[in-house]
This record gives sequence, structure tokens and C-alpha cells, in this order.
Amino acid sequence: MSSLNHMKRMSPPPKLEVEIAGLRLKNPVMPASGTFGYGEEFSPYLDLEQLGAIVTKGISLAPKAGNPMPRLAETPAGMLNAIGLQNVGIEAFCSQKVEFLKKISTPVIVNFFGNTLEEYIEVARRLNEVERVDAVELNISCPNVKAGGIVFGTDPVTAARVVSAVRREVQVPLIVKLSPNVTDIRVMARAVEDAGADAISCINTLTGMAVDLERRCLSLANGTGGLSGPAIKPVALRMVHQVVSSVSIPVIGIGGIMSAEDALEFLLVGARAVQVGTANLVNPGAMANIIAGIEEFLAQRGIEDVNSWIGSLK
Amino acid sequence: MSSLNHMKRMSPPPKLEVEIAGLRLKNPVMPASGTFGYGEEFSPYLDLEQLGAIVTKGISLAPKAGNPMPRLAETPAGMLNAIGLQNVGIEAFCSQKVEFLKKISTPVIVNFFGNTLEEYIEVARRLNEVERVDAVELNISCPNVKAGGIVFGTDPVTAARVVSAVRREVQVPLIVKLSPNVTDIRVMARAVEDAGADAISCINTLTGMAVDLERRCLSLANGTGGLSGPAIKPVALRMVHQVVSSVSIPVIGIGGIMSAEDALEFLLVGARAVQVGTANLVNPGAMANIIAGIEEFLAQRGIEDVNSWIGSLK
Amino acid sequence: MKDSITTVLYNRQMAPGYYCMGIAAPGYPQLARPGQFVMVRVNQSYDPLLRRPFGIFRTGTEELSHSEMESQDYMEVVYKVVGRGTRLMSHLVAGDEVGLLGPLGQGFCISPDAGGAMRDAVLVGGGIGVVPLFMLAQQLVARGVKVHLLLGGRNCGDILALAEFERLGVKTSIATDDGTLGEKCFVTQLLQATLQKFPAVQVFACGPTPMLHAVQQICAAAGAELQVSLEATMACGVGACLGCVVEGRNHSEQQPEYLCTCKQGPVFDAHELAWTQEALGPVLTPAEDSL
Amino acid sequence: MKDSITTVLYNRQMAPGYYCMGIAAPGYPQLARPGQFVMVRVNQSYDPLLRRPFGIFRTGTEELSHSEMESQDYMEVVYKVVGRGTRLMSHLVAGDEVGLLGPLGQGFCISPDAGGAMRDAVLVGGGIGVVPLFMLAQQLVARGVKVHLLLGGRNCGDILALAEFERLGVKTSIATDDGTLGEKCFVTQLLQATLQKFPAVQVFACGPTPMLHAVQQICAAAGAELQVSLEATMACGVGACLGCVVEGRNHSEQQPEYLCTCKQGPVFDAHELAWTQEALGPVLTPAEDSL
Ligand SMILES: Cc1cc2nc3c(=O)[nH]c(=O)nc-3n(C[C@H](O)[C@H](O)[C@H](O)COP(=O)(O)OP(=O)(O)OC[C@H]3O[C@@H](n4cnc5c(N)ncnc54)[C@H](O)[C@@H]3O)c2cc1C
Ligand SMILES: Cc1cc2nc3c(=O)[nH]c(=O)nc-3n(C[C@H](O)[C@H](O)[C@H](O)COP(=O)(O)OP(=O)(O)OC[C@H]3O[C@@H](n4cnc5c(N)ncnc54)[C@H](O)[C@@H]3O)c2cc1C
Ligand SMILES: Cc1cc2nc3c(=O)[nH]c(=O)nc-3n(C[C@H](O)[C@H](O)[C@H](O)COP(=O)(O)O)c2cc1C
Ligand SMILES: Cc1cc2nc3c(=O)[nH]c(=O)nc-3n(C[C@H](O)[C@H](O)[C@H](O)COP(=O)(O)O)c2cc1C
Ligand code: FES
Ligand code: FES
Repeated sequence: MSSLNHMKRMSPPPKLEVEIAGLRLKNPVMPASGTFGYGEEFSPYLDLEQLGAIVTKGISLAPKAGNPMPRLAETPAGMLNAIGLQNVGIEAFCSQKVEFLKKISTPVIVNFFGNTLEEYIEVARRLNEVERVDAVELNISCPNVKAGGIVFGTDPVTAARVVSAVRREVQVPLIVKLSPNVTDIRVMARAVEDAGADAISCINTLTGMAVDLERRCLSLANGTGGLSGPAIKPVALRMVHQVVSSVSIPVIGIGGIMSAEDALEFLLVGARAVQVGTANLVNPGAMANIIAGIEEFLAQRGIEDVNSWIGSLK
Repeated sequence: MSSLNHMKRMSPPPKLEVEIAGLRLKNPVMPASGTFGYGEEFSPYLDLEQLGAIVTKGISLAPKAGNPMPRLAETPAGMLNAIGLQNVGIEAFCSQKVEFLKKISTPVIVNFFGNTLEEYIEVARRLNEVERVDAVELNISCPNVKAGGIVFGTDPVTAARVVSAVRREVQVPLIVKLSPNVTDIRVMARAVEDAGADAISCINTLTGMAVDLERRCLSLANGTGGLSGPAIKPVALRMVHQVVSSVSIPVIGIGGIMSAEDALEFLLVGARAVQVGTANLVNPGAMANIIAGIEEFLAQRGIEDVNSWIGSLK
Repeated sequence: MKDSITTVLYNRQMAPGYYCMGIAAPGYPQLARPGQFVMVRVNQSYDPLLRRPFGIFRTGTEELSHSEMESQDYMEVVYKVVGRGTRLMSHLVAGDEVGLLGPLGQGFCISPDAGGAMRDAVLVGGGIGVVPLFMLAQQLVARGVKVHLLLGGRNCGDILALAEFERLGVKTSIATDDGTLGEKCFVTQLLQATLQKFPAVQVFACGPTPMLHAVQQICAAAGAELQVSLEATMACGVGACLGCVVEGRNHSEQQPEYLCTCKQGPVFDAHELAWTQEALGPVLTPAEDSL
Repeated sequence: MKDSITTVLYNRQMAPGYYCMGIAAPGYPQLARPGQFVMVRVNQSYDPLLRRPFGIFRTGTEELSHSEMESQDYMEVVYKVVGRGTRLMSHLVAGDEVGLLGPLGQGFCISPDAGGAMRDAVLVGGGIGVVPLFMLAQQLVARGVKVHLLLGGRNCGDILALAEFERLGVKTSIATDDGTLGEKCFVTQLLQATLQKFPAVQVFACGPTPMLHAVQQICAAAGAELQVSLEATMACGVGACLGCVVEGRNHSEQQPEYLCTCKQGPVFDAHELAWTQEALGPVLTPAEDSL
């Protein structure tokens, strides 16, 4: 975007505030679950107050060990992870992690999952009681855990069942995170909207695999892993565009967002906000740059409110 | 693979010959349809006799105009194409393109598609009469053409119907090329195997999208395009691995193969041969390097026959 | 028509944002024809993945003063930094490796009449579009053709290679949008004036699509022969991917006639092309750069 | 703990395949503790995408002779070219930009007894594993601890930084697989011998996982305290992705206890870890490079 630099900056600064299912966000930028820990890890690199929201690592009922090592493999312009949803469990989350979150005013979205319908319901119920939880993000799309994501997230009937069950448990906004590993994401999007989702976030990782030629085996101990990073951006953009045109609830765009330009692309095709994942791992200050870059881009074009950029694709 | 260079080469050179559904190939490397024209375009850069096979651009019954421009967009470690299956049609193929292919002895695999079941059948029938056609590759997976791929390639029942109809028309080996834009590629693989496919090639491109921020529109005139190149390799490897474990017919691995190492990865997870697509566009001599690299790799490890590497994943 | 890994000989800034890169290119002085192009692979990474197309500015052979009495064929690429690929190129230094594929495509066609019946040629270059015109001018001048060069740009910084054309003895007229060099008008206005003075000459043009559209209309009205060099987003550069097509004169949905910019072009006779708005594809140059 | 874009000061080959890169690193001399590491972003492309972790070899401050009477903090990374990222690094020259995140992780813990009750320390380095031991040796020597350095490698080319340790006055014993330098044995055999001479000392080790396993067994048998610095494939380096974990001592499927190599490590007290075959993850170094 070399041309950006030529132009002069105008005042006043554009408004970046957006609303997702009643949740007001300072700006449309938040971390993607699992790439930002529970927030605390990034406080040396980033002013957490700057963010549109904080999204936590996925929480389950019981603590989860996750997968054996190796859990990571780098791929061209991307990475595979098979963390296996390792997390401290809802108990420890409430007793250990919420304390830190109380110190900041940024909205907190807690990502969660279960291995059974009952677990989903139970975690949702517990989260609903935590004051600091401003919204929940239901992960029905994790491709790593056999008992989890793959079943719930790839069949519209099963997905709808989880969503409506969880819906009954929570008063806070319910965001449902979709898996890209499906034939038609529009069908999934409509199913979860009908079942009561307040917003959709998409996409989660694409299922992939890497091979270690030297050791003559698969690189990840788990066999498959979730592909994220710039490599998946074209697929993510396509799916966000499809979902935006299929539902009337707001959509949060995710997938390979590394720069302000990437974020602006998702907003342009209609995402109301974006989540930044892998970029945080490459550069813990990534989101600060992205927020500043969005502001600069809009200002240079005299766009006064990010909401008039959102969905304004010609 | 810096370690390759340290080791000494052993003799005799390893055997590279493989067999796909009765078709004997000098080596497991061939171009992917649509990235190698009709062969002739590459003769200044490559000795076509070197190749395991030649795979042509997809042929349809009538000539096809393809999509308006722009048809290309570069993406991180990948590219999107929305050529729209532009081709000269079966008539012109037989009258103009076959002549050149007669001058070389490398097996010719003709990729083809139709907009209706009847068109598929008709093209297949015509191809079966052309002497120089050693095998056909049925494209049921093109994501660009609304009337084409998306319908046939993503539903097992429809796919099986096309495959069995075409099966009746051709005596030469029938290779079916699968789309990756499905929830479970194993279901598709089994469906086409049961319907009479002699081999499976996978994967075709992932459907993606790119945005032009300056023009505030989608980059491709067609909106969506097919994502290819290194970016998709992890998804392709996963799917090839899945298909190999689901069917007993041979599988041809495709997706992001740029180097000998990439090709060796696909062979290791069980592909009997590989197709090289985007790499030909970046470097018209790519396949010669890949073939030489495979030979060198096997020789250095004292592996006498590529068939003992194929599927030997630990 | 070869693909090779070769070396950067030099890479000099010509004007802010414009560079001239010399690349070792054995055989190019004999092989390369005016209007042909090369595909350059900027680095060995997969990001960016694709090669970038560049016109051949000029070729030459340098005697090497080293021990061996050898000579070094080279070619020059003149480029503008517009995005990631060209930015990476601008960082290369002598000795760095680049992948070079070419010379590719169909160049300008110099009529057998050149220098005889055809005594005047008008060359129209918009911005970086001047690049393929230099070798063309060289050959026309060598044939005794009188070359009228018309260059356009947004401002004086966009007018390149003036000294080189001067050394050839080519008469140059300049138009800039802001009048910082030459006349303050469009290059197409210069063309109109020139064609009034020298009717029925041969015109050769290279520049952004909107400029070519205007040039085509002026030439058609004036009855002048026209060859244009087109730009398109390219992947392969060798006619394999069909990503770079433009619509041929007889193109229709029913009877598609697509021409590959890389293989049947980049230089086309104006008669070969459909001159509708969409026929030549979208305008590639960033909005504020249009002429 | 900062993330910054900074400059390469120098990048010298130390031995075939090994380089030493000086990087401008304000504050590092004060901040960096022995055993800590940095994450380096090699280039701005998305391929390779991830940063690479490197131990901090040493830090320092150089007086700049320029006009301003300023001084320049720097840190040194000593690295082996094993793949794409390190190959790209080896091409960098003074003035190039790199992304630098650090200092990160927990370094070696120097006991308050050091120099007092604890008078001897044994440092065991396998190949490139010598890197974090240098700053450790510096600090131990400064406290009056007698340092016994044991280095192992496949051949003399893998034994690095001998001169630096010599200047510190550290006594070094060497083991190579092929006997081209020091004794022809494994470094673990040197350790065994050393622990017989100096029982109950503190051992610090860094090297490939198989070596660490052997060191741990020897130390456990000899009753010596042991700290090890581990390697793991990393993405973030800050404890966010959970990609770099090892199993803690009490780890079980039911009561998982995973420790992040990047955050709780890379240096661990041997007692913190489970020493089963899988606990420390797979051997990362290419097969033929194991010690
Ligand atoms: C036959 C041919 C000859 C050419 N000769 C020259 C030359 O001699 N000198 C020169 O500087 N450029 C030339 N170009 C254009 C050059 O190829 C592009 O500027 C270059 O590919 C941009 O690469 P990038 O990575 O820097 O920009 P990208 O990041 O790919 O794109 C940045 C911006 O440049 C625009 N752009 C992309 N591709 C082109 C294109 N093909 N033409 C124009 N704008 C484009 C994009 O729309 C975008 O606005 C030629 C193009 C063709 C097809
Ligand atoms: C805390 C820590 C400190 C380190 N300190 C140093 C140091 O001071 N000097 C140094 O040279 N290296 C050090 N390493 C290892 C270094 O990070 C890797 O060598 C580097 O990431 C390889 O990058 P690459 O792109 O060149 O190789 P890749 O292309 O990523 O891999 C090539 C080969 O190297 C192996 N490899 C990949 N990652 C590692 C790894 N983390 N450790 C060992 N082998 C690996 C792979 O298995 C493969 O065989 C350290 C690693 C860690 C975790
Ligand atoms: C290391 C890692 C861990 C992740 N963990 C979770 C998780 O716990 N829950 C979840 O819904 N998504 C998880 N994801 C997926 C991301 O939230 C995001 O959807 C995906 O990475 C695509 O975005 P990106 O390309 O910006 O990374 C994880 C991704 C990565 C890379
Ligand atoms: C420009 C282009 C044109 C293509 N045309 C066809 C086609 O006509 N028929 C087909 O089956 N696949 C077509 N493909 C898909 C490729 O054959 C291949 O499946 C895909 O590109 C993935 O391989 P790659 O990553 O090596 O390119 C095309 C791909 C590209 C890039
Ligand atoms: S660029 Fe591939 S056909 Fe022209
Ligand atoms: S590398 Fe991400 S947690 Fe350690």
C-alpha cells in the first residue's frame, strides 16, 4: 500500500467503534482464541485497553492435557497447530485467570468447548455466572480433537442442537465460531443463526498435515493440525463473504490477518469486526499496529466512521 | 534439505517407474491440468519425454470462453485463478492439439469436464476414440464454473452418477479428480471408487477470494477463484493421506508441489504419483528439477525403487 | 526463451521510485526484439510467489577487463516501485541472484517499408510505458526512420530515459499533468498535434490502458497504423495459464476469441483487438497514477 | 521483554556452517540473564512466517566513535545453519533490519552459595548448546566459582567459542565423535569422569535431548544438582500458543502438568521435568547431527 504514504492525513480521527450483538467495542480488532493466552501473557507488549475485546483461550469443563509434542509445524505462509485445546478448565479459569481480567475494562469474550452436549451446557452455565464475561464464543469447530469439533461443527443439525442448548444457558451475547472444513459454510451459518446465535465468527483453522522427510513420519504427533496464517486468508475471505450474505447477524472475520490492510479487506466484504490469531504469535504487538493502520487508512480517505467502510464492497 | 548435499551418491540410479491403473509411467511426476497448456507451450523449457505423463488443460464439448479479466490474483504463498475453464473444445482439441502430442511418446492424460451429465458422456465418448489418449481425468471439482464442478464434485451421489456414466464410455483408465471443498473427502473418494474410477487425483483448488482495497472491489472479475500453490500443501497432504487410507485404487497427489521434497512428502503418505501445477507457472522447468531431485534423494538413501518409498510412512 | 538463474550487475535509482537494473543475460543482444519482455523471479521465497513481467529496456555486451578475455551480455530492466515485488527488486545489489525467463512474447513489428516508404514513426509512452520504446527507437533510427517520441507523465519525475533518447538523436516532446516538464497537457494531445503535421505515419504506443484507448481513437480517426504494447497481470508468461487474456477483435460470448497478452502480445496491432471498455482488462495502475 | 525492529551490526562466519551475529539491542546488557533467549524475525516476508529462537551468547556496549558521544548496546547470537531460516540469516549483512523479541524465558539460576559453599560448577555443552553457557560462565567466574567446561561435538568444527572461554580463564575439556579435537569419546563420558573428581557440584547442561537424558542419569546417580536448557519448536516464545511444552515431573494424562519451554524454561531444574523418553518432545536436530 505504498500509495497510502503520499496522502495527507485529515482530522478529526475516524470513529472506530462497532457493535456486535449489543456489545460495544472501541474498535473492530480483537485476538483470536488460543493465540493470546488469557490476556495476561501479552500485557508487556500491548496495552490491553486498546483492544476492541479480549478473547480467551478455549475453556472446557475439566482441565485438558492437549496433544503430545510436536504440536507445531511451519508451512508456507502458515502454520499447523495441534495443541489439542490444552487449557486449565473452567474451575481454574474462574479462580486464577478472571482476577487479571478484572483489572482492565476491555470487554472479555470467553471461548469455550465441550466433548459432549452436556459439557457444553455445563461450561456455558458456569461462564454465565462470571461477571467479567461479556460474551461467550462457542467453538464447535476445532479440528484437532476427535471427540470435539469435528462432530459438532460440520453437521448443521448437530451444530444447531448445541447452539440452542447453550443459548438457553447464557444471557450474554452468544457468538458461534464456525469451522471451514465443510462443503457449504452458508448452511452451517444459517443453522446456527436459526438456533439462536447472536453473532458468528469465522473461520477456525483448516485441517492440514505436514510430513517430516528426515524422520519419515508426520510432523505433528497428532497427525493432523489446524492450518492458520496468511496462507488461509483467501479461503477465509471467501467464507466470510458467503456468510455475510447468508445471515443477518453480525459476522467476525478471522483467518490470516497480519496487517491493517488484511483487516480492512475482511471489513470491506462485510465483517463487523475481525480477530487476529497467528499474527500475535509472530509479533505480540501486531494488533496495536493493525488498529493504528485501520485508523490511518480511513483518515486518509476521509472516511469518518469505520461502519461506513464495513460491507461497502463495490 | 541442506543435509542432502553432504552425502555421497550411490549407484545404480533408483527405479522411478510407477503404475497407475495399468498405465506405466517412467516416473511419478506429471503436470496438473490447466497449468501446462496442451504440452506444446512447455517444449522450449522441458524435454516432454522426461515426464511421467502429460495432462492437458480441461476439455469440454463446446469451446469455452472462460471468465472475464482479471482472472489472477497472487496471495501469500499461493495464487487464485478464475480462468473459467477456457478451452478450445473437443473438436479443436482433436483437430489441432493431438497432432503435436503424436510426436512424443509420453503417455497423455486428457482432463475433461461438462456442464451436464450428457456433456460429460459425450466428451468421454469422443476422447475414447482418440488414439493418443492414454487415460482420461474426469474433473468433477472445478470451483469456478457455476454450472460445473460445484454441483458434481461436492455430493457423493451426483459424483457417483457422473463417474459410472463416463465409465461406460471409456476403455482407457478413468482417473477422477476430487474437489477439496467438501466436509469429508473420504466419502467422495469411496463414492467414485465404487462407481468405477480406476484412480483418484486430488486435490483441485480450494475456493478463495481476494480483495482489491484500492478499487474497493473483489480482485477477480468472477468474485471467487481457485487457490493453488504452496499455501494449500498442508490441506492437500491431509486429504491425500485420508483418501489413500479410504480406497484401494491408486491416488495421484496434487497441491502446492514446488520441489522434489514436496513430491516426496506426497509419495510418502501414499500417493502413487504426483501432479505439479502452480510450480510450472513459476518455473517452466520445475518438473525436470523435481524428477532429478527425487532420484537424488532416493539414491542418497540407498532406496532402489520409488515404490518402496511410496506409502512407507512410519 | 530460456529460464535461468542469473546475476544482478547493477541496480541504480534513476529518479525517485524508478530504478534501472542490469542483469547478466547471455544471448539477449542477439535474441531480444523491441517490445519483448522478461519474467523476473525476485527471490527464492514462496512469498511473493509469482514472477513479475518487465519490458526489455535495452541489451548490450560489455568487454570484461578481467584475466579471461570474455565479454558479458546483459539486459536492462527499468522499473517503477509500485508494490511488494518491485520493492524487493529495488533492494537487490550487484551479485545478487535473480531468476530470468525470456525474452518472451511478440515485440513490435517493424514494417519492411521502414526507412523507405515509411519515413516517420510516432512513439507514444505513458510513464513507465516508455521502456519498450527505446529499443524500438534504436532500430527505427538505424533504418533511417525519423522518430517522434511523445512522452507523458504526471510530473517531471515520471519522464524517464530522456538522455538515452537524446543520444539516439530522437526528437522528444513531453506532456505532464502539472506542467513541471514539457507542456501541461495530456500526451494524447501531443499525439493529435503530431498526426496533424505528419499524417499517415506509423504509431507505436505503450502506457496505461486509458491512454491506449485514447491513442487508438485518435489513430483510427487519423487513419494511422497503430501497434500497442499491453499490460496484464501474469502468472506464467508463456501462454500456459490463460490468466492474461484480452479480447480479440471478433470476440463474442458465443465465439470467444481471447488473446494471451504474454504469448500473442504484449504488442498487438490495434486491429487485432476489441476496443471496448472491458476488452483490455481492468486498469492495473493504482488510481492516482493514471495518466 | 520488548519487541523491536533493530539492525544487524555484523554477521561473521565462525566455522563452516556456524555464524555469529551482532545485533543492536538497547538495554540487553542490563536485562539479559544467562540462559535467556530471543526470537528473531529473519525477514518481512510471510515465508518463512515464524520467528526463530536463539540463545543469547553475550551482550555488551560499544562506545561509538561518531560525532555523538553515544554508546551502542548489542547482543550476539551464535547460530548453526540447519534450515531455511538460519540460511536466510546467514545472508544478512551489517545494516540489515531484523525483528528482535526478548530477552525471553527463565535463565540459569545461580545459587546464592555460588563462590561460597559452591565452589565448582560443571558446564556441559553439546554442539551449538554451548551458546547459553558463555554468559553463565562469565557470571560464575565473576563470583569466584571454578568452572569446568565440557564440550562435545561430532568433530572439531562443532566445537565453538573456545577462545572466548579461554579468555575467561575457564578450563575446557573436549570430546569429539571422531577424535579430531580433544578426546575421542562422548561428552557424557567426560562428565562422568569430572563428577568422580568433583563430587556434589552443580551441573549446567545444554545440547540435544539425547545428551541431556544421559547427563540427567549421570547427575542423578552422582547426586549432583542439574539445570538443563531445552530446545523446542516454538511459535510465539511468550507462553501464548502452548506449542512448546514439555512434561513436568508430575505429569499424567489425568493430571496434566505441561511446562512451556519458552516461558517456564528454556532452563529447568532437572527435578521439574519428567525424564521419560517422550517428556521432552522429539529430537529436533537432524538425524546425522545427534551427539
Ligand atoms: C508485458 C509487461 C511489461 C511490463 N514492463 C514493465 C516495465 O518495463 N517497468 C515496470 O516498472 N513495470 C512493467 N510492467 C508492470 C510490472 O509487471 C508491475 O508493475 C509489477 O508486476 C508489479 O509488481 P509488484 O509486486 O511491485 O506490485 P503488486 O504488489 O503486485 O501490485 C501493486 C500495484 O501495482 C499494480 N500492478 C500489478 N501488476 C501490474 C501490471 N502488470 N502492470 C501495472 N500495474 C500492475 C497493482 O494493480 C497494484 O495497484 C510490465 C507489465 C507487463 C505485463
Ligand atoms: C530456546 C532455544 C534456544 C536456541 N538457541 C540456539 C542458538 O543459540 N543457536 C542455534 O544455532 N540454534 C539455537 N536454537 C535452535 C534454532 O532455533 C533452530 O536451529 C532454528 O529455529 C532452525 O531454523 P531453520 O529455519 O534454519 O530450520 P528449519 O527449516 O525450521 O528446520 C531445519 C532442521 O532444524 C531442525 N530444528 C528446527 N527447530 C529446531 C530447534 N528449535 N532446535 C534444534 N533443531 C531444530 C528441524 O528439525 C530440521 O531438521 C535454539 C532453540 C531454542 C528453542
Ligand atoms: C496456536 C493456536 C491455538 C488455537 N486455539 C484455539 C482455541 O482454543 N479455540 C478456538 O476456537 N480457536 C483456536 N485457534 C484458532 C484461531 O482462533 C483462529 O480461528 C485461526 O488461527 C485462524 O486465524 P489466524 O489465521 O489469524 O491465526 C487456535 C489457533 C492457533 C494458531
Ligand atoms: C491456472 C490454473 C488453471 C487450472 N485449470 C484446471 C483445469 O482446467 N482442470 C482441472 O482439473 N484443474 C485445473 N487447475 C487445478 C490444478 O490442476 C491443480 O489441481 C491445482 O492447481 C492444485 O495444484 P498446485 O497447487 O500444484 O497448483 C488449474 C489450476 C491453475 C492454477
Ligand atoms: S501469463 Fe499465463 S498465459 Fe499469459
Ligand atoms: S512458543 Fe508459544 S507457548 Fe512457547
